Amino acid sequence: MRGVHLNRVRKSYGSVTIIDQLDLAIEEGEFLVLLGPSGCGKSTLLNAIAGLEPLSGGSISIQGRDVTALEPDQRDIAMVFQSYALYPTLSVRRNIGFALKMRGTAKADIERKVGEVADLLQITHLLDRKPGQLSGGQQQRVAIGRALVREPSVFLFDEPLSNLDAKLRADMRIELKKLHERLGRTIIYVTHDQIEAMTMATRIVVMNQGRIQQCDRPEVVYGRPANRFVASFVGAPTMNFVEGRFGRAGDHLAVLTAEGVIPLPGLDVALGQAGQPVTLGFRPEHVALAEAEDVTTVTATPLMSEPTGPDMYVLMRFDPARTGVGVGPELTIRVPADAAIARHQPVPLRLDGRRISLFDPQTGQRMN
Amino acid sequence: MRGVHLNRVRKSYGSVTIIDQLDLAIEEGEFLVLLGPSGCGKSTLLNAIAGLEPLSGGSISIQGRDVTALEPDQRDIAMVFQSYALYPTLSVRRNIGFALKMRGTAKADIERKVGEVADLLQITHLLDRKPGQLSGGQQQRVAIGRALVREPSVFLFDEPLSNLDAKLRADMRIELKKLHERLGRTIIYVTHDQIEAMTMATRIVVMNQGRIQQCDRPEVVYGRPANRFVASFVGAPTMNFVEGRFGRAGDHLAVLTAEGVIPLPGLDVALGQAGQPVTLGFRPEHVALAEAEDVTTVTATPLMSEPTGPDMYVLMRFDPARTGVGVGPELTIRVPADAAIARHQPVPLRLDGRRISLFDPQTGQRMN
Amino acid sequence: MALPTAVSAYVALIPATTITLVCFYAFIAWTFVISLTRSRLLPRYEFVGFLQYERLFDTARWWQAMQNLAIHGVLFTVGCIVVGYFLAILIDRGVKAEGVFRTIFMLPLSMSFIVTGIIWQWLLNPSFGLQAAVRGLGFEEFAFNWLVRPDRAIFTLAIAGIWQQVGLCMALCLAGLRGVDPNIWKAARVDGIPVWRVYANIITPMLRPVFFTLVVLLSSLVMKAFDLVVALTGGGPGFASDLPARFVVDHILNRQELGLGAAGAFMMLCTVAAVVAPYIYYELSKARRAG
Amino acid sequence: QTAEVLHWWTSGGESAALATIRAAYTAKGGVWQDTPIAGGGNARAAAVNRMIGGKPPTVFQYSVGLQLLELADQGLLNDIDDVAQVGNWDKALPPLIANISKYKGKYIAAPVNIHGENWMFYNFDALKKAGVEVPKTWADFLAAAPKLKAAGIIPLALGGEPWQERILFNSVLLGVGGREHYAKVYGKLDKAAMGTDTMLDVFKTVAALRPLVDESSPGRKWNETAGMVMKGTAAFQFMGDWAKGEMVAAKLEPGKDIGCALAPAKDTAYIMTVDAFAFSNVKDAPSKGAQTLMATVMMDPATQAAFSKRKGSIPSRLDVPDIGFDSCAKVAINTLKDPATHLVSTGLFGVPSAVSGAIDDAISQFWNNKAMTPEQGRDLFVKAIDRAK
Amino acid sequence: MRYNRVILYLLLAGAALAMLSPILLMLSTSLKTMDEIRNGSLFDLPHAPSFAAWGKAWVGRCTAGECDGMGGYFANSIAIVLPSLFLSIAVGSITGYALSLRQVRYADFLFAAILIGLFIPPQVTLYPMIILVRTLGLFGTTGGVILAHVVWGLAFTTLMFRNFFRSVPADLIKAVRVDGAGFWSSYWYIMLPMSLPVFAVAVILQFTYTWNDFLFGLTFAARDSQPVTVALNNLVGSQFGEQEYNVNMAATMLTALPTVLVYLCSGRLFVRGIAAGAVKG
Ligand SMILES: Nc1ncnc2c1ncn2[C@@H]1O[C@H](COP(=O)(O)OP(=O)(O)OP(=O)(O)O)[C@@H](O)[C@H]1O
Ligand SMILES: Nc1ncnc2c1ncn2[C@@H]1O[C@H](COP(=O)(O)OP(=O)(O)OP(=O)(O)O)[C@@H](O)[C@H]1O
Ligand SMILES: [Mg+2]
Ligand SMILES: [Mg+2]
Repeated sequence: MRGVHLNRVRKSYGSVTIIDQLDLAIEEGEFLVLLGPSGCGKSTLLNAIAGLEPLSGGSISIQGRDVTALEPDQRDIAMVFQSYALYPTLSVRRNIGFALKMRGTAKADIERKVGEVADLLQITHLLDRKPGQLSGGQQQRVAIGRALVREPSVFLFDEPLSNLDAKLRADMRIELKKLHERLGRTIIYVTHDQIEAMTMATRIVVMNQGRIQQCDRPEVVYGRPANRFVASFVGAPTMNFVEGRFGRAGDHLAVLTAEGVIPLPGLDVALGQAGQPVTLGFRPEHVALAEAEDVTTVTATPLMSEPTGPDMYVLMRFDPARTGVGVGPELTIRVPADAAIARHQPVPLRLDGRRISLFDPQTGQRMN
Repeated sequence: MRGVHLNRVRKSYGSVTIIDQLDLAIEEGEFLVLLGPSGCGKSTLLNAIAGLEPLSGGSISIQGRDVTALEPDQRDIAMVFQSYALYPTLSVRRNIGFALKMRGTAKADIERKVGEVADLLQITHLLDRKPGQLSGGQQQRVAIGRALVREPSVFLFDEPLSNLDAKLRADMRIELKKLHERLGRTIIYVTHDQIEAMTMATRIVVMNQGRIQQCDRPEVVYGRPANRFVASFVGAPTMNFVEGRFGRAGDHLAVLTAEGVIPLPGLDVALGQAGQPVTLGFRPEHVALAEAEDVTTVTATPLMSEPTGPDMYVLMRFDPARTGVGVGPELTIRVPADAAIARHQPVPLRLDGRRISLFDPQTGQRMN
Repeated sequence: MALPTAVSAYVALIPATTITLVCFYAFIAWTFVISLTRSRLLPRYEFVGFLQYERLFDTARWWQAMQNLAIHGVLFTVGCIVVGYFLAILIDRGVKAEGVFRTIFMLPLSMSFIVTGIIWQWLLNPSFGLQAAVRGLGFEEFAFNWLVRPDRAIFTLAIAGIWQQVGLCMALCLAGLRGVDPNIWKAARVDGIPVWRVYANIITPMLRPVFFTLVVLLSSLVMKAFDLVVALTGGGPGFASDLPARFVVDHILNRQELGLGAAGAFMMLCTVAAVVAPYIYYELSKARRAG
Repeated sequence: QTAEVLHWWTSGGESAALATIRAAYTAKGGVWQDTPIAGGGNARAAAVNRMIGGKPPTVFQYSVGLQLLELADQGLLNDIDDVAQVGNWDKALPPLIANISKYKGKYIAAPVNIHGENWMFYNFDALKKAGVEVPKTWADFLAAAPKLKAAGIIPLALGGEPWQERILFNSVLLGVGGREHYAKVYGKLDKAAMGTDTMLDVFKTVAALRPLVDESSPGRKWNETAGMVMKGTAAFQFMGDWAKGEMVAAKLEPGKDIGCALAPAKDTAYIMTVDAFAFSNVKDAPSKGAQTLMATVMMDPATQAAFSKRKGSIPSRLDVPDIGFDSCAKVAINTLKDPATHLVSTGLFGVPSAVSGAIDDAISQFWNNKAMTPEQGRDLFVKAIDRAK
Repeated sequence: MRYNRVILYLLLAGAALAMLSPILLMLSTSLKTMDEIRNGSLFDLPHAPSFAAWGKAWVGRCTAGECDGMGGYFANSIAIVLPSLFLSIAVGSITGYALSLRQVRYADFLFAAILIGLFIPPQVTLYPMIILVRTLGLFGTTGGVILAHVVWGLAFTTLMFRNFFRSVPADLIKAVRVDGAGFWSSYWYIMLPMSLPVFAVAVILQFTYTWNDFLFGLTFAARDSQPVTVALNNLVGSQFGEQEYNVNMAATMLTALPTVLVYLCSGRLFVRGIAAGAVKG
């Protein structure tokens, strides 16, 4: 029972229940990312684990110890906040050493440990500055140092990178990941940025409205989302969805929409009954431009292209009639940056049937 | 002379010159993005165009009219701010309509125009709320609505999306682009996020320290950066750089480093003299995993991989000696999400010589 | 919540709670008890019911004082905030030597109410103050004799009070103005909104919390206004500028009417409870709702 | 024998006067600790507060009257009847003052002097310039006023504070109503007397005085007002005899450079107000000894004479000869020889202070509300006193 | 644009003059002789400026042939003001911090209850206060005055500090708890240093109130430890004696000097402190 275990955790404010009956087992050494839209209860859950908010029900154990009734500082955790929450009047040195001082650690020991942590994070030259004199990235590092120095068995991060600019965020991501590898401690990390989640997590917990939607390895969450919410929340640009019914196109399973047929070559034919309603989901990069139309392709009209540098995203509309305007649902596909795509010139597309997702339109649950 | 023309614009605060002798011609209907690191003077320039900061020198004309001495409201521009700068005590309706009211537009007209704008931005249901009761994205839309309603010939945006989360940012990006297409008005857009710049701009102006580094179409800025600053600033993960000297590997031009040879197959051989110092720059996606080593490949050791969902970025180290640890400079390459890459297992890589950039190490200017 | 932090916090509140209970509420209760007795110079617990209140309500001077309280309260509070806000706006328009002006405006704050009263009594005195000076310049018809006009004397109280406290209002408003997102200003300029309208329609409502604090502070000064009246008008002419605090103190300390004074004091506190307390409660609960 | 003496005599003249008592006291071996607190109200409140707080001053200045009796009633005072018996105070003091200084038949206060409140000070030059005689009656005064006005002189210098207005009013009350009427109204608080036509005449006269003051009158300090008479911008001031101190400070001799006379009246009378000291209920022998010594010194005729000469008052003992006093004081001493002239001020003693306050309120209200008729004024006056009783 | 600036500066200059002139008048009066005051206009400049009145004011009031000088009273005032300031601000800031914490129940209620104290005229409850101070054995001591100042300063200081601490980010409070700092250590190490700007404001205002106090000094202080305002009152407050206005003004200014200096020196701190959140609702 090492690691962190949440057992039927419930948290309500007054009559509003934010988190209800949540179970979660986090193993030691995991880098678990809580991912979800704003307001879904991620911070609330993290605060509950930290002991900053009393639970309304359930229990939490950390490293086999029931900590439900303990104060934050007794839970063997450390926390890093979105706003860094550095103590503005203390020097970096004292910021990092504060928790140790509060535990009565000897002066010399504090000094040594702070030194070690500062070395690790390469902030030794900043130790005598005040937080106000640091850049965002440096502040972030100090905040991490403050957590590190306590050598807790669990680190909690609440959107630690969201105040940084894109470039710095990318760098810090790598640093955090290296840090995790070096220390091997459990990390619970809250974010609503799915790139962060994908790149860092050993497991991702996707939450919505206080409930766990899916909890799995990043590739699985990305590749085989458990339900439509997860599918649409993870991935940018988001997954394309098409409502239709099961049908056939040649040898392949296909989805029939009002506008036409979308063949799904490579998909297991036994999956659904013909005529059964289904939501087809596929990611932009799982559609390829086909050389020529055939029974495995579907035609779409490019509306707008977004070159991002390495790639280009093209917004299209299904257009079986090749009107050049399109009538069907919109979709986005990813093509190489130098792909020759002309606006309003319909092109044949081929979906990769092995990588698509099918959802039950009623329940939203994954079918394949 | 329609559009916006900056003529030897200079702006200094006291003795510090922020922008010096800047010339820029923006054509009507362009979506011009000013891109640059924090503090490079983007906002200052935008404020100068808006008339919010008096110029220290030079002149500005908008739609053929010299506006250098005019007040902001007479320049036929509208502006959207990073912090939205909504009037917190007015309802959304009055926020949007205030500028019209100030110009003495009739009540009924205001009502109609606000309604149209709200329809366009799909915020009709929010019209009677106060800004504090809106989410970030909604606030952003109101801020845009406030600009739209005045039907100016030039829109100025100062990092309008940087306070939004990634997902919303992506959506708003598309919306803004559609809006631009629909209205056909000139847009000058400040950001330090290069994805925004790449996806939306018709032209990007990369600035640094108050100077224009490059001004061109996004593909050019990305694919053929004018100098090392642009190369490293645009693109995430950033371009890889290797310092070395011109040399040869078989038939190909190559860059020789202390650790070994990096062949550049496909590059024009006549480019540089052997032995001349050069900085090689190449983007992560312009390196491919080679099936086998040969004279066109270079060996590197994977250190860490970052799956982002569709792709995977692999951090590596040049490792001609195949130590499994690597001795040369670090580089990041992009591979498909399901590529089989094992840590510390050296792999042969092949650079795409037609897409690399070469810079003069002295001046930082592009050489090829 | 039985968290140790909270326990220490409650411990930390002991002195304040004790003071509040004993010195505020027990004393108020005591005042009420005394107001039910015949006490004259010293407390004597011979109860007479609400006799003192009957006497109080039958006293013209008391009603005059209450009316003055209302007039002065509004004039002083509103005047102070308006003038202070105006000065803050002037300073916030990016003036040079801002520090000098700020310091000058706050200087009167360092004066006590007594001193303020003395100075203004001189200035407003028709025969050797402002009026005399202006007449001395040749404007024989100039009249500024509010200090000695029963119907205007109460205004002089507000003038002197505003002079003294306006610096505080200025400082608070200035701080509030400095906290306004500069982009709001830019947006307004781009929208072509005249400066005064920006202040009127946008900035002023944003400073609501500042005004709240000011209203609380200033109205507390109004309630306690004693020294200023004594020094400036002595409550006169007659008792045209009397205020409840002076009425009460006068009766308790000079007139051996402790019972009547206590009744007056209790009525004052009732006024606070009726006027100010709901306002405080409203603002606090509003702030809480806003998070 | 250390005595802490709390008093409100802080101005130059007052302080010099008190120094004579102090000198006499220290000459007898006492040690004097001085605690001045300016302002009668402040000083009285401080004395009472210190008694409540348990650290009273040994001796403290206080006004004789009902307040003092209440303090005695609460057991906060020591009596000094022994000293009074030895000094034969009953004989020496005016009966009115003797009575009011006793609680249950024992002296609890030492009245050191008598101030007169119904004085009229005037400027000789101003009168001469306007061709006006010193008025003998209020009718004379009212007749003289227009001439003064015509000469550009303010007829009546008045500081518009309630107590100054009351001094003027009481002078009129005495002058128009006569001393018996005054005694009835204030001595017995006789409601019938207050309702008479005589009273109406008083109010009519007061009402007629309203236009005779300058516009700056309200709130003006009495000494600034006295300055007007000294400068000659105003002709008359009705004020207590302490006003002489201000004249002396301006190097003018009362009676010679500035005219002094009792206010116009039907019959001669003297509205007395008394400065007195009381003795807190200290228990230790040295302090009690100090109190005894202090009382003895204060009531010593020589000390009283020296004191009053500086203070501008007259001794409370009527058996002190008038040698060396200024001409105004001499008038006072001689007037008081006749007990029928003895009247009490409503200011600090004579009537309960609640009543005194109510009187001040009523008078002030009448004086300042120009629209109020004499009838209304009289009714207000009656009602106010009635309610405060 | 230009006109606007001119008008702006004219308005400011006018306001500055209006604010300053009363004080300047006091100064000029204090430099005149009594004759000049009796015969001249308030607005005349002194013919021959002389500091004689200031000297006289410094010597203080001589009563009953004894002069006690203002110097001693200044010392008394300082002996009262410093501990009062320290205590009332300590109590106010600790209370304010406790009341700002979200986990303290009824905090808003208690805060409102304390705020009411701001509205009670202290004269009204002087008797019970005397009894209380006497019961504590502090009557007639400096301690009594200090206690009174602490009591009547509580509402104000609490208001200032509570509002400031409310504006401290919630994350910071959480960080403190995670680091294991309890109420007191978090107060001492983190909150107290953070609130220094507000401290400046509270100190300045509370200093003004305390220094200018007359009532408590008069009522509760010992005979020989009364504050300078009592001495000032003895100089200027005589009702029936003759008045020396030049001395009065000099004494008044002398007494106000420390507070004036505080404002002159700390105007910047004051505004910064307020901006830091001292008085945000
Ligand atoms: N103290 C509180 N009282 C009442 N409701 C609260 C409180 N704190 C949070 N909530 C509500 O709980 C829900 C979850 O909030 P939480 O802060 O956990 O969201 P989050 O997932 O962290 O969002 P974000 O990404 O915006 O930080 C929200 O709807 C919020 O309004
Ligand atoms: N009022 C001012 N006085 C002096 N320097 C200023 C002023 N405003 C801006 N600067 C300086 O001008 C430079 C450019 O600022 P600017 O705001 O234009 O940068 P930016 O490119 O918009 O940066 P960011 O991305 O952070 O918004 C900065 O170095 C800044 O410090
Ligand atoms: Mg959160
Ligand atoms: Mg900017």
